[in-house]
Amino acid sequence: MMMKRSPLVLGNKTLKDVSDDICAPVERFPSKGWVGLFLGAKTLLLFYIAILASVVGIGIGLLGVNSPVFWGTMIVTFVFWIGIGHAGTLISAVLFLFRQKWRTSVARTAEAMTVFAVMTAGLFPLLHTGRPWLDYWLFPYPNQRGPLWVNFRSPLLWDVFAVSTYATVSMVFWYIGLVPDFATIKDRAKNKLRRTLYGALSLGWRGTARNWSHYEMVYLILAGLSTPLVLSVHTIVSFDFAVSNLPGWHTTIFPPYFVAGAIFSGFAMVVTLMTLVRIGFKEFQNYVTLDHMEVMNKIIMTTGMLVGYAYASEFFIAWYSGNQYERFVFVNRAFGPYGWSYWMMVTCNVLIPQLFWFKKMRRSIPVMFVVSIFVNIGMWFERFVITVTSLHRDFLPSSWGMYAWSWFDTGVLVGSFGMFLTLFLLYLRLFPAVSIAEVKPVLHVGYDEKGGH
Amino acid sequence: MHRGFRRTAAGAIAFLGALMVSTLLMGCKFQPGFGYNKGYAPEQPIPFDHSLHVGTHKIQCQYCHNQVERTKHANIPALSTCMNCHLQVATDKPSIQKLREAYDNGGSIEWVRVHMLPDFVHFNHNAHIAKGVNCQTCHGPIETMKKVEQFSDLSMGWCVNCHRQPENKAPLNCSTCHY
Amino acid sequence: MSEMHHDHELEMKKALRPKIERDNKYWLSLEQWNNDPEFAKAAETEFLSSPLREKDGEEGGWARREFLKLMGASIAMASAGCIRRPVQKIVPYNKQPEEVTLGLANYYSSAYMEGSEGLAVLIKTREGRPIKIEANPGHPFSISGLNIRSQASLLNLYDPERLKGPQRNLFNEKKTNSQVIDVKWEDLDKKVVEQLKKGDVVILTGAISSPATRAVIGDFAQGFKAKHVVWDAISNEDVLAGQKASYGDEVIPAYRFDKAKMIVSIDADFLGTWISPTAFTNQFVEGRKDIKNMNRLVSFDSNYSLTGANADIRFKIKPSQQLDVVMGLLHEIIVKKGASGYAGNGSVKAALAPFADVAAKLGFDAEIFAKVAADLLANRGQSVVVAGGLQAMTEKSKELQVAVNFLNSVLDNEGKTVDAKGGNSAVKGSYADLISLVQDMKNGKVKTLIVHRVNPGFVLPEELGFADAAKKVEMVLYTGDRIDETGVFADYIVPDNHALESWNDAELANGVYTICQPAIRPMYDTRSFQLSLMTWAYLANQGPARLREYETFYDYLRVFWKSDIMPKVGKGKDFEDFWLETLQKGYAGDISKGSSARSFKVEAFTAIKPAAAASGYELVLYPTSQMGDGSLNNVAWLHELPDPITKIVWDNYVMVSLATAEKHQLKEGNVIELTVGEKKIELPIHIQPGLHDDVLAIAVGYGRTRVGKVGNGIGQNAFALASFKDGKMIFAGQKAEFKKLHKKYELACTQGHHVMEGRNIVAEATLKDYNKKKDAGIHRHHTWSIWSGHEYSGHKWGMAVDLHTCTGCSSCVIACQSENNVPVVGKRYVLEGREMHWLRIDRYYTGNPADAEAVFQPILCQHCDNAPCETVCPVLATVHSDEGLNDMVYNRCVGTRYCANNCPYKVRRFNWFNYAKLIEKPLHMALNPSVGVRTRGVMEKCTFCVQRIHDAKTLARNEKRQLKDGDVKTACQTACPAGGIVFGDLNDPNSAVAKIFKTEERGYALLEEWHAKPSVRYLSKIRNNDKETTGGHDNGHGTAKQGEHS
Amino acid sequence: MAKYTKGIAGIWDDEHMILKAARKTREAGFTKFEAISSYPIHGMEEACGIKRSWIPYVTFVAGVVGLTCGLLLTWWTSAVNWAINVGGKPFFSLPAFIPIMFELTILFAALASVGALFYACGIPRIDPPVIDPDLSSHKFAIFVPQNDVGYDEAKIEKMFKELGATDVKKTEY
Repeated sequence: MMMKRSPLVLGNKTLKDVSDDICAPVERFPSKGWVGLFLGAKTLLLFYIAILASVVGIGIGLLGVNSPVFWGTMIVTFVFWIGIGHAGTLISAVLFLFRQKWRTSVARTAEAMTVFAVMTAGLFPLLHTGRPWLDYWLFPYPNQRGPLWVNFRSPLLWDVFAVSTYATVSMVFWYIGLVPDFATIKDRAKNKLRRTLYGALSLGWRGTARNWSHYEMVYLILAGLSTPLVLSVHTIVSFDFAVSNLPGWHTTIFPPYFVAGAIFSGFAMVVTLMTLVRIGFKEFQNYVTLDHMEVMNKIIMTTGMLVGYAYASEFFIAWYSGNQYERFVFVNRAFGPYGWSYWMMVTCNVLIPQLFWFKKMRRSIPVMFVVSIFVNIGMWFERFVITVTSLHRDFLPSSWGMYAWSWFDTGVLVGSFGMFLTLFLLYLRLFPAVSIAEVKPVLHVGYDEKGGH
Repeated sequence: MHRGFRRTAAGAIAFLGALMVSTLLMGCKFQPGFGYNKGYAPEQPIPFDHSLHVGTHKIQCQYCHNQVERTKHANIPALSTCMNCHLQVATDKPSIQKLREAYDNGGSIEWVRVHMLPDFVHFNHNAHIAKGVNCQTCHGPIETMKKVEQFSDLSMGWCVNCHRQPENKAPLNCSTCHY
Repeated sequence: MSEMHHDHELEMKKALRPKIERDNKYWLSLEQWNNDPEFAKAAETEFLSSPLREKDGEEGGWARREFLKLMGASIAMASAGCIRRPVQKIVPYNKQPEEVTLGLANYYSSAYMEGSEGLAVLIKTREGRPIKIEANPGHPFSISGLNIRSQASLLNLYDPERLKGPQRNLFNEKKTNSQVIDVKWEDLDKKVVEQLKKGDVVILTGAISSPATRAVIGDFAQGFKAKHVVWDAISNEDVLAGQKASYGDEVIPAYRFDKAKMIVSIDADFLGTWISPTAFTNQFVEGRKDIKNMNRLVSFDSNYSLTGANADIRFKIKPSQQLDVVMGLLHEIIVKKGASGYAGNGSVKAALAPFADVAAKLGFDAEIFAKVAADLLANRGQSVVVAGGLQAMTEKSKELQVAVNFLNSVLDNEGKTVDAKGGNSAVKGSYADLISLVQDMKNGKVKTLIVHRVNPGFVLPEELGFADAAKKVEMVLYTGDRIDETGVFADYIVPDNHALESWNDAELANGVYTICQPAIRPMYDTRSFQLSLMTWAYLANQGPARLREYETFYDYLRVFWKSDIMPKVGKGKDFEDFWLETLQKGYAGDISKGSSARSFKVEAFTAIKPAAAASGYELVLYPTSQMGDGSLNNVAWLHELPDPITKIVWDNYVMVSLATAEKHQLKEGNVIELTVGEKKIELPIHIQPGLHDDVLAIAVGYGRTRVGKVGNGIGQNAFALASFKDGKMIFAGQKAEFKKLHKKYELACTQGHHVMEGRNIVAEATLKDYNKKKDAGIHRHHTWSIWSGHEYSGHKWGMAVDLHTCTGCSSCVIACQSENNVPVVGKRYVLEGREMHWLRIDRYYTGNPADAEAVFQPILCQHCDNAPCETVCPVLATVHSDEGLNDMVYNRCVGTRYCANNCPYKVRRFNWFNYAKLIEKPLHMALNPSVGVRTRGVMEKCTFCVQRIHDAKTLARNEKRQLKDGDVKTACQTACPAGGIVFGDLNDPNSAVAKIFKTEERGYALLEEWHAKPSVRYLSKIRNNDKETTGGHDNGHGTAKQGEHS
Repeated sequence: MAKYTKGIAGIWDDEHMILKAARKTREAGFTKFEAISSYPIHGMEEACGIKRSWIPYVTFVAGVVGLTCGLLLTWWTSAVNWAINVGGKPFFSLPAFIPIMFELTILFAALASVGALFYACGIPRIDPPVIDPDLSSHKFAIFVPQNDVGYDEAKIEKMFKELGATDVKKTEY
């Protein structure tokens, strides 16, 4: 430790303290606040299930989708959640590769968020089809129809592969990270049930030096694989749009633009959740420190400006292309009937994050909470703008139309949060929310070598 | 090179190879028939015996299924067609009397349908017969069947794999059957 | 076309039709559905099609419940996939009817008659079931195509709310109550005959173009000393009156637009609703096909009519200006140019004097107006001037007609393009007659009133007191297919057969006769009107022998033809041969030729006085080509068909001009209260470009109250606003006021935007441009690809659509709907953008909005070689066939809807709900068994009528020959009265369509620059006004070969 | 892996001390001994003389296999087994297949690596013996199995004590 830097973990913790602090929420009886939140989320989830059931049972027409806007809330919200599902892997994978030690205390929760976000997102492409019970036809499995395979040229099929791969790998990555901590919890377990349960989860892990060396290697490999993967996923999601020939979708800038947006929204969501976690579980404040939050806020501001740049360049290219359809779409975006959503997006994503230029703001919990919420809203609208406003006025003016928003759309959008929060709250309760094994090595960071002990 | 490494590598390749091969075999050659009505041979109101009519008496299929050459449907013969012979032949048999009865008071016989295609699938008998496909190719040794049974599984794969053969020069378009 | 055999045979066929039972109520494939045994039974009353016509939210809950019911079904279906399919039964015929081949269609020649329009049609039947009404190609005026209502009348046959049998209304003394009970025919006949014997019988019918029926009525009238009153809601009495005044004979002449180089129409919507639009469209297009010397249509339009939309030069006027226009033209010709024998006639000049500066007065460009007159003059004997229709039924309608006739005489058109002999003498009847009848009824001069298929109770304005009058009649008999607004006043309801259920004949034009064959046995306990009359005559033993002695009208018909028709058109033939030949051909005889110019009675003209200049709003009532007089108002197809001009469905409304809307701050859909005299009506407004600022136009035929679940309460009854003044019914030109109410009403419009935003979508050029450069107005793009593309060795189907001849009449849309089982979704879902038409007609306005011109463009699946939709479908549900078709496989579709997003033409339609489930029995019998009925959650679209391609191949195969050009005709093609659609094999160099693709310079591919390589070519529209433009874009960069396709 | 061997274990509660102890134990000639900690300790590998993990090779091979599978699958299904004209595109439209190939590469590589890890660490293992529950929290241990060369409990115990072990216990592991 040549250079002097502020500690990553506050409060002069010993190894034991770390284990105690982090395992506490898992071991003690849930607080009233948690129970309250959980019940709320669960109710929302049930409502969500009801909505989806009726959509599947009665017809996708219950949503506002129509001609020409054949894709609506479900796809918009899908991209929204998938986007959120990026920060986790990025934090843990990319920052790991860059040897960013500060990542350790947020990585776990970020990854959890990723997994849950991807689960939430994954439902939409499955359920937005006209006949969801036939979705399995999207997989190239041998069959009695000739066999009739699938169309590998379709971006939707790329999606199937990308999203499922991403879901699998990020879940594995997350789980591998959890294994040693499960072992910890198992060993601390007072009663038989916990012991067997976490014992099973820990796969019988014993931290021998040999195991650790393999473990670290695999963790490195997974990080290395996840990084291109996480980039590819949102790239491919963006292909859903970019590969089509619809003005406003058919754009080369989409992949980087989507990825930037994903990181942006992802970090915003992490900040939202982390502020809440800090409030809910006081002991974490020493592990998820203001410094952590500040770093993330910086990233939010940066990516926010990246996204802003994308907005601008889109307009420039549209004008520069000289393609009348392309030009029209973008003028229509900003000044057409859906102009309000466009300006909503710009305000939330580009203007508001500028607050973070000021250290005060960056380090103020309330401010960053509000800002992150705005960013989330803004990013939902970004997807809305891309999907709906491009579709609603395309080539032949005769077929122009508006999206027929129904209260089912609202239900789907709101309900999806029910699903996400339920999962997330359960996670906070049952899993160590900060990586014990990863925090311990960095305990001394920022303290004088001896000072620690 | 490391032993463990070599072992795993070999294992992985072997496993994946096996996976692919079995997949392709499953998909393309061996097709389990579950969900299909192959062998379906329901009881008919009148135990009409193809082996007798076609096998023994050598009656042409088109004598009874007289429209099959003109149209997509292989029609079930009208009662009048049966009576052409059965006014004289085997008039003592109870089933024939049943037939006679139905015919006289203008009624009909409710045959149980044997060959059923899924919805949105159109099969055109006329086209196949014009191409010189034998009835038996799809309906099996009908001349030996005492009771008609579904000979082929009538799955899409079954259709396609015949249409595929270059010598058949048959169209492979979706809209050949689906519209 | 084989002759249909007698009823008992038909009975046999019906009773013993092959049927397949399903043990679950849920059906999918038509092969099973159309064989439903209980097809003839009354429909269960659980009315699923009611979500079809929900106004706004309020009935939403209702619809939802219905759909919840469907939910169970669809889930059952989902799981049904993996279990054994339900046991099905096949019930063969007892005796095979020799004309029925399962799976092959039979065609029966017949005719469709409505008011003044008669069309020779073919009834397409499958297994003894009419499934479509097609045009009869071999027609004396070589009419191709059909109109909207003739095709839609099929649904009327299967209307669940048709009368199922004779009924009686148990009235109290005052006839204030209504309690309908079923009765037996015998009892009914007995009661009726007793009543008839009392005398004072009046038969009220519409214009009857069936000679035999006329004969029956004549005989009956003779037998019972009965009076026959003829009246139609939409009559042409103004033309008749004008003809009588001008030439002495009361006849609707045959107008020959095909012979006219210069056509001037004053509110006569001859392409949409006037007299016989289908025939007129044929003729009109005939004169335009040779573009270099195409005809010119000048329209003076007081509502935005189809004719106005197709005019080369369109003037917006208001009804009170109609006369001025004609007089103005006469003034130009006679006074200014002195180009007529009448130039010296003082009284004529005197009559014309006040009209010296019409152009200025009406605010026309004097130059253009003068040019119109000049053109007329230049085309002496080759021009035609027409006026008429409800829009022209003003107080001065007779003067208008006289002036028009005078103008035609002056131009020597009389006897050439206006042919009295060829006209249809069957078309007569007037409101005056009806009114006097009502008077008689009031004064108790009528003991028995027999009303046949006309609806005064709906049409006549209240103040004319038909209701009270009807109550004064001892017995009212109503022969129709439902208890409608007139039927409610009837003591006995005598259910009539549907036209497709009974024998009949028709006189389509003077000297052209046709026989109507029944295509199906009467579905219910009904009896044809003619047979009813015959039966009563027989029971009362009154009237001539031939009326009494035959048991069926069929026998009467044959005897009548033998005695009356054959001598005229079948001299010296053996009757049986003549009869069969007629049935085969579909008609007998030919239009009587060689008519000569009649002499015009000048005094009728000189009597015309100029009207005082009118100011303020004027009301225009007009019929629409889909709804007509509203008699088919219970046919959902007609309500769902976008109005050819406004593209609005499921409503009528007040059309106001842009300026008027601005003046009163009216937005589309604002409800106004419109006042005419004492009468008031509340309707939403539609802002119509190109409308005269003083005009308020409302469509008639809406606002029915007793037509059925589909039509009841759709829109308002505008007939009620008409008023009866000195012997005439006034439909146009009445002074009207309105005030804005603070209500909003959503009008469902199928078109999102009405101008082309400078995109090269409909290529249009003026004749002058065209003469300079054949492909003026087309923006060509040089497209190229980095690989050669796939080979198409066999057939390669393609279509050419001529925007130049397309009048936007929308007949093709209904044809497509009927052929392909396209569901009707109802207003609520149209509002949400879920209409299902596979073929739509886009209408764009061009020029400045105040007097906008319109262009039409039928849009259907373009079957692109590089189909964007195919690339993005993950499950290969839409792929390309080796015949160039863009296949859509319903079985495989999981409904990602990506294809529709990626379709630049937005022609794909998605089944958002289970619409099939909304079809109420027995309407399912109208479905085409060769086409699947799509389930929920799958995409669908135009297939180029692939089932017709298959049928054609089958026929060719049966005839042991190759498919030849013209074997395959798509539904839209056969229905198009303008012959604007050509379909065929592009790989056959001699096919019509291949020639167009190769040689026609006007041809262009829509959105060519997107390089989807469509298999559809559009031919640019040419407008014959004297303008000269650059034609929108001139040639773009590069030069792509026409009809270039791999 | 399931069978456990008896041996002797020393417990420490300081990272630096166990590093030293591990080094010493190795110098004492033991090869099969295990150093147990609740987190990876920097420098422990060379202290115990552990070679670099071989898992990356597995990852690489699996990745290559995944790539090939992707290529074969797409090519065979859309160009060989049933070639269908989709949107006028070539039957074998390689560019469109790249995403599939890429994803399969990652998937195979990732799963194979994890599989290899399980193989290498002999997990999952049902409820292995625990020397001291605090080992997964804040204590450290070195375990010498009895089958190790020159195994002598007394000597080892003495050595551990010298190296500052807070506790030495005979156990199985």
